[in-house]
Amino acid sequence: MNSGVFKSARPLAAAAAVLAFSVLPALAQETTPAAPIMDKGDVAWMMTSSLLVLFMALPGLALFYGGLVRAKNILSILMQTTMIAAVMMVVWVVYGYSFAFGGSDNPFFGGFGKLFLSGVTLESMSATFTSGVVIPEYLFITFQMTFAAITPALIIGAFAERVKFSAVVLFSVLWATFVYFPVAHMVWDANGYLFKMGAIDFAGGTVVHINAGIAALVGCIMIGPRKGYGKDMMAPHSLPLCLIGASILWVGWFGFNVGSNLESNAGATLAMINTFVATAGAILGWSLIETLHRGKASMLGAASGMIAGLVAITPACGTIGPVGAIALGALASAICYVFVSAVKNRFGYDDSLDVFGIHGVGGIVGALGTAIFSAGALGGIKGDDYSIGAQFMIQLTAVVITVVWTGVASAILFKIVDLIVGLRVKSEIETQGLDQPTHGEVAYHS
Amino acid sequence: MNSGVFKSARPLAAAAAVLAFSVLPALAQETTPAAPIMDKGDVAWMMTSSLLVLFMALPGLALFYGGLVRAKNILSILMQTTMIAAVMMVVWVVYGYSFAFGGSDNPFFGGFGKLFLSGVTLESMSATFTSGVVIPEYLFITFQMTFAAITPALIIGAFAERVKFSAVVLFSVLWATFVYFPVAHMVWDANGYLFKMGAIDFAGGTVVHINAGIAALVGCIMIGPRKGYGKDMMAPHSLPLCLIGASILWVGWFGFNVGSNLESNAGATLAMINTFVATAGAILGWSLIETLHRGKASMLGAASGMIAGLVAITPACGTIGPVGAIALGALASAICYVFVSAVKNRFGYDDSLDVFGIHGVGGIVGALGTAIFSAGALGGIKGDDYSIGAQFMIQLTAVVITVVWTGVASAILFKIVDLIVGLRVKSEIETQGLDQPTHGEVAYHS
Amino acid sequence: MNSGVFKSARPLAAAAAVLAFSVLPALAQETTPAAPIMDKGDVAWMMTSSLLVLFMALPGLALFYGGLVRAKNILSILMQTTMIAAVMMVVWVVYGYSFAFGGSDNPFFGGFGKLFLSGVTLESMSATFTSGVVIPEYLFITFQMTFAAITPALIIGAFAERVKFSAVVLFSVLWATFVYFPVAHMVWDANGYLFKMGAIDFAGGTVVHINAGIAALVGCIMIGPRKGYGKDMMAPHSLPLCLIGASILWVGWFGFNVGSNLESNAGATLAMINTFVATAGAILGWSLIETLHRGKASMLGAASGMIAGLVAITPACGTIGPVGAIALGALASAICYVFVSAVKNRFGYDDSLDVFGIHGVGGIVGALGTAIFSAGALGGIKGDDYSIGAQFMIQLTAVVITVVWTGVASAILFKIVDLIVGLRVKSEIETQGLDQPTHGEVAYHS
Amino acid sequence: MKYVIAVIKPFKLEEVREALGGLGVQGITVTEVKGHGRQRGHTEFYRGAEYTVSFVPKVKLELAVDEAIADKVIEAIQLAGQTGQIGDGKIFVLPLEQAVRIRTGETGAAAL
Amino acid sequence: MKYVIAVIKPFKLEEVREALGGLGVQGITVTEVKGHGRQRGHTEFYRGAEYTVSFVPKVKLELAVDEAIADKVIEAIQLAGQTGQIGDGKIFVLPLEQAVRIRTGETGAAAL
Amino acid sequence: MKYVIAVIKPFKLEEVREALGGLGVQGITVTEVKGHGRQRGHTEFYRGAEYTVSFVPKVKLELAVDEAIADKVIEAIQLAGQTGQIGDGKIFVLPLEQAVRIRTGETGAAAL
Ligand SMILES: Nc1ncnc2c1ncn2[C@@H]1O[C@H](COP(=O)(O)OP(=O)(O)O)[C@@H](O)[C@H]1O
Ligand SMILES: Nc1ncnc2c1ncn2[C@@H]1O[C@H](COP(=O)(O)OP(=O)(O)O)[C@@H](O)[C@H]1O
Ligand SMILES: Nc1ncnc2c1ncn2[C@@H]1O[C@H](COP(=O)(O)OP(=O)(O)O)[C@@H](O)[C@H]1O
Repeated sequence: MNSGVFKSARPLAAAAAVLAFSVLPALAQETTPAAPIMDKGDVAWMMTSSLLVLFMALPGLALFYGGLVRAKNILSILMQTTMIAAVMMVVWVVYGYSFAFGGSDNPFFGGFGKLFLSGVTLESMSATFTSGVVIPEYLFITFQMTFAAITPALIIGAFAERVKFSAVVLFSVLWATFVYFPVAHMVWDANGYLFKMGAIDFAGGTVVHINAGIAALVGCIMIGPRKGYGKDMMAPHSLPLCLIGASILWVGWFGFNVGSNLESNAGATLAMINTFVATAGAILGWSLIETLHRGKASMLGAASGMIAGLVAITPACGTIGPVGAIALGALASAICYVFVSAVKNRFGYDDSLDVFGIHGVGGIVGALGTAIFSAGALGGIKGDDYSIGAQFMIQLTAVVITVVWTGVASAILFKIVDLIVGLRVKSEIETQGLDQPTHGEVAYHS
Repeated sequence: MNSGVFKSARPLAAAAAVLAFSVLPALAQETTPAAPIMDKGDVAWMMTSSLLVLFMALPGLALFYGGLVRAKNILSILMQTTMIAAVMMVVWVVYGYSFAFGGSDNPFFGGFGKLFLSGVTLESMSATFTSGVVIPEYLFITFQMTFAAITPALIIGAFAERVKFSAVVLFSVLWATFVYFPVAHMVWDANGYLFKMGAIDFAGGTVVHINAGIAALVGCIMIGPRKGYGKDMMAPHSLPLCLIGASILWVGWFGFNVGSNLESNAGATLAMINTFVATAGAILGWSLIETLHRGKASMLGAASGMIAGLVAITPACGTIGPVGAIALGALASAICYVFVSAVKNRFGYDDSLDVFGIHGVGGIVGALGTAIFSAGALGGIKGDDYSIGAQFMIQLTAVVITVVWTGVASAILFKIVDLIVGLRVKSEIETQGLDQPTHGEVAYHS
Repeated sequence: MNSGVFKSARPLAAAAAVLAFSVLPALAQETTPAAPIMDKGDVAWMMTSSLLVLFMALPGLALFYGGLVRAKNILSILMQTTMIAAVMMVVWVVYGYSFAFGGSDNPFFGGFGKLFLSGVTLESMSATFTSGVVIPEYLFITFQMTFAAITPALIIGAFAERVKFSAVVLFSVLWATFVYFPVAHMVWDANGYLFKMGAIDFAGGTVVHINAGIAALVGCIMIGPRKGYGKDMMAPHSLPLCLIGASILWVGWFGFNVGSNLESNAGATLAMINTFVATAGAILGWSLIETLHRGKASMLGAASGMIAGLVAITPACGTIGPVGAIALGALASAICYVFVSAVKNRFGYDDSLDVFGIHGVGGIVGALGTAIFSAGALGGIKGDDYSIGAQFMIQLTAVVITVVWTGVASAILFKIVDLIVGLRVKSEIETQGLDQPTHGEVAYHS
Repeated sequence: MKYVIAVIKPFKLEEVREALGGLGVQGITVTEVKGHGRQRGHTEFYRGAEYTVSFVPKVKLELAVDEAIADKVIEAIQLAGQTGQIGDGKIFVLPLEQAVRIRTGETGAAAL
Repeated sequence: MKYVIAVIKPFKLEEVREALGGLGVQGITVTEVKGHGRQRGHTEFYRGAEYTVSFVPKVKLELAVDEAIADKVIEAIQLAGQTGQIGDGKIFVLPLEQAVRIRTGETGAAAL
Repeated sequence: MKYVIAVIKPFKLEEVREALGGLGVQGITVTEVKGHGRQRGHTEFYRGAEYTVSFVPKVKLELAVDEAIADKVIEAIQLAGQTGQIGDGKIFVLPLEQAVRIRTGETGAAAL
């Protein structure tokens, strides 16, 4: 994955994103290489990575968000996350994989070639970044499927506690179709628009976090703030659940970031150490700022820093060094902190669980910071011919394109969903909590 | 494992289930192959798989069940699960492994050859499905041990909130000895009765889920319904705990299903994608049916569908295709839904956490569905010489044999346990909750 | 890792602990071996192991401890664990790795050679126990970093519910610097003092558990008992959280123990089965003793046995057999039980979450038991030239040195921290609970 | 008007509510409480620590009733709440001077 | 002195407290309770099981007040607690014979 | 008979119960409540949001006692519950007209 991203980082890597080697001679025509190698160690790691990303969604993200809402709404969060993951997996098999990686040479669309995974067999292989090294295509499909399953679920935190269940499900499918699959194709496919531009996005900061963060902002503005927002007590109903979720996100994120290396090699271990220490730096950063600003470091602050750091290191983890990673994490925390604690209150939008404030903002910090910290002089792996300024402009362009694409498209899709099923529950339901009216259940009994 | 299952699926696979290659020349006499290969990637994946199955039991299953009972009984569930896992691991080392895989050529019994793991050393290797590829025998023992540890724990959900702790422990040991080990031998050992019959059971739908599901039904009927059943409020005390458990079961189930491939190769990745999407299909299925039937999709419903899908895909994951997997998952949800919400109420047995309704019924749907969806025409990997009808009859026979064996034996064992220690706690204890009287603890304090 | 430990266990293993093969010819001078081999299966397993150890800390340990305190203090535990992990990761990159494994030939100190990981690149490799087999140095650094991150967090359980947050953070950094890094160097580095002595400590029972357990005892004595200790009700506020934590510790501990093998081979699988069954033996042991002593087996008892067994098997898992492991686990439970339920009350120290009673005592039982059960006659892998008595004396010496070092140094460091920021919160804060006054948050709302 | 306070065993709540419903009494306010009385509590062990819990979970009912039916209400609670075993609880009757329905502002018996 | 007990909708608590604050009434004790009355509960489904929950979450306020302001207090609660929809709750007034401030031992109106 | 209601600091419960036990008073019903009074609450922060919590956790005791010992009971609670710091709580005494023991049907002082 992320071949485009990686092209400049590792000149030896095959540019090809996903090739099916179902018939080996076919390949031989082009390069007469040795037979492509499928290493069982790569397969083991990529299978583990796929599970880790599932683990991020369920129960990771579900708990992280679920702990933050009031007890009367937790089931709605858990259910929305579960349902989005399930729907996206089915959609992925039916047309998502094809739309993103279906093999067309259009820069925005993967085509209809692999609807229902047609043509994929036990023998189909996908390329990695090392020439001649492949993994089973079923594995590539699975790994990518987990990304598609979690991304729309990130968005729901912004309008938690008031959105209609049917609206969430419908929006997710539409958004995946018109935003996620195209952007994934643009960034990760060898023919993709941003891929060709040379943007560095190791594990999907643009596709996943900026994409979801901006959609979240648009959504919470269009749906409007929660009843009683800014007046009623809306403290998280269970911070322990929230920390369980955040910790699982951290552990699972290694599937996301390190798995994006597609191979179990030294490059993977660099992505790993960076994903550890950027997060550590971000936790420290957030807690320090909070201590300076408020006199106390909160556990929710540490958890928020954790996520901010993970978001920021996502595009950068393959090309920067550990010391740079610590700095990038801390920087992301500082900037996200400002958005979450000042900008949001200033503008009055109710991004309930700070999806924009952390995923959107952290994603942008990460995308731009990648340009800076990838430089060899700052501990990155880029050599002498690397220009921070030039790369920064490429990263900025990728960010702007993504922000505009997802911003405009999300606004249109929210409007459509509003017209079809309505975005928001009735006021009495919001007061009572979404769980019983929408799902017929109550989370806690004695 | 599951060699028998796989024989027709992959004709190249070695039929041998577990061979110890402690002296390599010994092997050379038979086939003069190259020295057997132990690939570190296989070892890495199988170690990961073993942990995933442990994770399913603790805390996965414990929480899934624990969240569903009332707060006064949660510790009893957590404790029963923990204790069963611990007892079974010790029993496995002492005689379980030998009874199941001890090397005898009896079709129902593995013999006494490996009591206390005698003869197993760092050099002992077990065969996989690929000729010449082996894994350390300690690893095969460990992987299989985790299956033995979780299976009896599945049963306890059927008579939760009223069973005696001592009865659970005693029953589990007896049941493992007289039901689980023999059935495991029958299905998974090269000399096993069902193995030779040609039943397809990739990861143990018969041995684990049908086996446990039927024992559960027998148990809950013999123990009788909970006091106040059908009258008192018995809502789950914590659905969030329940979803954490269900999600961990999903994640861990990949150890179960994909690990059953014994190798980290393309076949494993097919089992993996199927385990993803069947579950997704089942979640959607259950939620859709619930929406049609009741007007609301519940989170517990989604979690129930999740488990039903996982159960159903267990035997099928190695031989069907992803689209078939989605269909099989949805089908399992539909049928389990009927049992859980109509059949149970109609007949009045109190299968408290729906072990029969989901594991038993889902297991049977999976076993029979495997025959159908394995056909190449339906996306499976079986070729032209495959007959759905013939395979269906084999699967049905395997199901019937298992149902009868476990049904009869379980009834006898429950009776014996009743005579020795009694199955059910005193009425006052049931009212008070099992936790304090049985374990001297209360789950929650302020 | 643990080369020293392993030297006698596997004579073939390379003694070298951490060598950077950045320039391959440099190595050629010594042995003219074939080019060192980095196997992707090893990398896959070691990456997984690193994540498992992170998972132990967050959320494993955090929940295990967090569930045991009163609701008003849970966030303080979660926050301390998170903050220690984050701080230690940053410290590790800055100077910890260098102090422990910086390449100096001093027996107590690794030197300043690798401050800020200087000189480490994508090409740097670290040796394993098999000659010619290497793993990326970034991976070795990461794996070891997770050990450094969790160890100081173990200590905090002893003085939970009354210690100052700033004191915990400051103490952790000092303790890591003056106790953990030196002891890690002594035990694991090829030039380390205890390494050369021939002590067997497969996965760090000395460095991690005895080290932390003794520091914990010193800490809780110096800080004094909780207000109302022995009088007020201080029951765990959530045993389910505690069991989630304990189970995650069990699962994660395989990263700890099996990862310490550095390779994904048969030796790893022995460490794995031992880590399974010793824990099972310990669970049974604790529950049995409790049943005999009190008439009831408690869930907290089973969880405590789980941890005691894991601690005890840590040094032993590479050199003993599964039956010995069961016995060692049961033995550890028996002895820990005495400390936790009798010795503690007798002497009146308030080791709140029994860090000394389980990690300290269990660690010592494990270190000494390793000498016994490693003997071939008792199922271990040691040959005829092995002397239990001689090894026992070596183990005892290693234990005594560690106890004295950590005991004295910890006392001095606690004193220093007391002088700088104070160890204990004000009495009113202790009554109110640490969460709101220290972190500005309350764990649970409705 | 009388203000009746009853402390009962938690699992008797539904039966008592039904008995009151039988008398036409609908308005009830229920609180989860802990009781101390003749009924002993229990002992809990957590590793080395043993705690004696002297309080037992109970449910408290409060209902404002018209003088006329007070006796029937008391009798109904007493009968439905009884198990005959220690810890069945108590009924207390206090004088009630005024009652107001918040929704309508109605007062007195009309508000009950 | 009067002992005023009010059962209100939970989300009205803050408004009622402010209204009382406006009258200079500070001392209040609040309990989370479940109410049964005209307002219907709801139905919950858990797989095959359907439960009708007849109790609705409410908040109970207790406040001891001087005779002189009792009427104003009642009025304030009634106004602030009102939504006009069923289930708004009740106010009950009981006679209060004595009040003691634990900290100082003060009694009577001085203790309120 | 008197119905005594006392609001105290939670960590004082055990001491107060013992003091009452010393007087031979066994029957008590306890509720976890939140109090508002002179004692200030606290402030909580959750990312951008700051909440002022004006209620403080308290424990409410209810006990029906015989007229004869009412004063001693009040005194015992006041002494045992006192810390001297703001927020120690209040004791309220209401008239009690009737008491019934559910188990036996006994009434009046015999039921206490
Ligand atoms: N004098 C009292 N005042 C308030 N509550 C009481 C009083 N006596 C008993 N109770 C409540 O009634 C419950 C049952 O009382 P107990 O003495 O245990 O049983 P019994 O009434 O059957 O003798 C107690 O747990 C307590 O909640
Ligand atoms: N007679 C009563 N005694 C005690 N509590 C009552 C009584 N009547 C009503 N309540 C309380 O007031 C709440 C609201 O009453 P309800 O009848 O639902 O609404 P409304 O007063 O608007 O008609 C109930 O849930 C219950 O808690
Ligand atoms: N008038 C009152 N009515 C009901 N409860 C009261 C009243 N005044 C005080 N309380 C209760 O007593 C508690 C302590 O009161 P507070 O004014 O804080 O302290 P102090 O009595 O020491 O001045 C309050 O939190 C509240 O629960």
